[in-house]
Amino acid sequence: MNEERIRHLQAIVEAALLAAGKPLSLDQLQELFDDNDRPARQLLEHVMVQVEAACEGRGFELKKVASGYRLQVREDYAKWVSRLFEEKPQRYSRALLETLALIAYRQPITRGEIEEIRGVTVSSNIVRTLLEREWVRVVGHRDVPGRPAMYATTRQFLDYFNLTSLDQLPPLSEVRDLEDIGREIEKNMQGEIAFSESVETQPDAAGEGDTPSQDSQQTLH
Amino acid sequence: MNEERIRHLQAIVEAALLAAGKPLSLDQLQELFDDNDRPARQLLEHVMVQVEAACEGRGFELKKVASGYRLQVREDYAKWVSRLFEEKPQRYSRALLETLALIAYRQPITRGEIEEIRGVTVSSNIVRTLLEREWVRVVGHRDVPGRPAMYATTRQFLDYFNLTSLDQLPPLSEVRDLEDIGREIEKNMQGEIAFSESVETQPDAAGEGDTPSQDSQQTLH
Amino acid sequence: MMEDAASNPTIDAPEDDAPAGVGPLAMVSGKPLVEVPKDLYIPPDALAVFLEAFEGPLDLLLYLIRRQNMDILDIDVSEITRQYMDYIGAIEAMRFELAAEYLVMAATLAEIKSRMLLPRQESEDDEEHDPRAELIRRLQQYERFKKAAEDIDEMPRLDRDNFVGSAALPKMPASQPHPDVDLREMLLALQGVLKRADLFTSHHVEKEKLSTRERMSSILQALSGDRFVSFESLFTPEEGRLGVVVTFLATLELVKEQLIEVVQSDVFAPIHIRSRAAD
Repeated sequence: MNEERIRHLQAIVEAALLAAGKPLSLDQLQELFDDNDRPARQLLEHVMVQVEAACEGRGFELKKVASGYRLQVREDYAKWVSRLFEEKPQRYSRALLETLALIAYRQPITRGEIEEIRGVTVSSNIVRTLLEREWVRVVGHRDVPGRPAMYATTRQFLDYFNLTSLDQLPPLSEVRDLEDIGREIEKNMQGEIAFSESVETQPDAAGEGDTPSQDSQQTLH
Repeated sequence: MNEERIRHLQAIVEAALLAAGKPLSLDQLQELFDDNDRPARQLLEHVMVQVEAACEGRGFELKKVASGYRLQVREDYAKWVSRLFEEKPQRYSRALLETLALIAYRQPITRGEIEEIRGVTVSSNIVRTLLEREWVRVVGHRDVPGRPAMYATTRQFLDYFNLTSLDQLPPLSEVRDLEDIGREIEKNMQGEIAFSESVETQPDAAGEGDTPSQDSQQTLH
Repeated sequence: MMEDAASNPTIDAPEDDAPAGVGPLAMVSGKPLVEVPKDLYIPPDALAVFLEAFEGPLDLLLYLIRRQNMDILDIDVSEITRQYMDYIGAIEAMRFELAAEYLVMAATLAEIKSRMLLPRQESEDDEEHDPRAELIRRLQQYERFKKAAEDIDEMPRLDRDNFVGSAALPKMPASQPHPDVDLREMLLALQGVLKRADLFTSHHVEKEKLSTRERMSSILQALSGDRFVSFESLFTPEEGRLGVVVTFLATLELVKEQLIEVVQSDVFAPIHIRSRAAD
């Protein structure tokens, strides 16, 4: 593996990534070469390391995402670069992000299951938006009455968020399991029952000292 | 003009040019900055020189065009990059493969002689394709009326099939016994085999749209 | 309703459950509503906006719980229920359309509250049927994904934090892609054509070595142009005896096929050959 060959391959890879303007997999990069001139996968992996190193201190970087490698503008320069675009980057509603989060962490998941956790109906608009952005897709139907569609995230979702796999999503916060909750409640209940009994007899004194909003209640009705 | 500032500006310019994917004028580049942070035109011109230098030996270069500057994939790498945009190659027709095989085994051979053996005319397209691919070449002309070209295979033909000489092809007598020529190929060509079998019984309908020249068959050696 | 992604553009929904923190909770008639008033009085036109800021009853409950600095596991059901009912009552009084989910939650809270007032039974249902445990489970579960949605929103993403780099294309060779050919594919084609032509009966073909045909081609190539070439020059001594034989056989075959002519001006004079069809 001589240096000149590696530099040559590096330039070809850079050229291809910039020409494509989207991620290219190692397979796709190998396809650029003639049969008798095709670099081995391992060599190409070494070349990618070189490409990455050559981006050091530049305005762009090599990023590995789910569908391959791409050259992208570094986050540090987003401030200036975003001025190029008249439109502000799209903001997504909480409803959409929560739905997306549930699909990402709980896939495959049906709309009904999402609604159960969120406690509200999921609008068709949101599902359509996610499907149109190709962030989610239907991966099957649950074998229950109505055969609802099950949704999962796509490679495009991972690409969009700079991820190579779902493992890279931030971990979900811990939840104490139901048994724990039950025990805790049991304990707390004892006190509360006693307390709420006293409340019954003296409703005006209700509430804990830390909620001074008590008195203003009548202004509501 | 300190060096760090220039490197910073260089990175912003690179980021902007790559994100834009189209030419940006110096005015447009200046617009990326806040009023109190905007580099002077002259400074920006100096930065462009740095950007250009930083592309040395890379897969892309800075080009000045009418509407400004742009980063462009170097033409040296067009050969590889163009593969990204290629459509999937079609498969060669059976007529072409037969023609190629006959040129390999019976060279030097004229088109008329190939037609005699195949029993159908050979389209000019087939000959042109083989010449363009540099698998066959004209090695002379037969001294008969019309002085038809005689075709032979080339070095490139041998290279493509990993042969050092034609001797490495199985002799004709063995070709008949190539029953186990590779199950997968057999399967791939199932349709075509079925087709050529029907050709056997109905020689007049032979060939992929080639016009039959059946009468010439008996003139074979 | 609550869910519509494209909500009223003048309303900026709070991004977190502590609206008193950064930024206004909502814009009401152009004026920022910085914080839900402590006294729970909400101007009538703010009420709908206020409700729209929440992603449903679980979200509203979480907000109320957090506002009281309570732990989810330690909810003061009476207090939370009262506050929740106040909101719902106010909204109903304003005749705003209210999502059914909010009413279902109100019923659930009322049930929990009434249960807690009853003396505990010996043979209590298992915890799964304890409505309070169930509510806490749902609140916890919802909060996890609410947090996950915020995390996702924070993650660097394309078109906001990163931009895919692309460069202009140079002049591209207008090349047609070449199909791949397997040698066996070609041989199979040959087999077909041979069957058709019944070439196998031709002894002529059988005994000829392919190297001879190959050499015939190269001799013809060397004879391009209307000129005589000396017979000896066709031979390459480095090829050894075998090569000489192949060249000789190829020459004979070329003569037989009348592709070349051999000229000797005199006995023992040098032999010259040229292509018969030289042009």
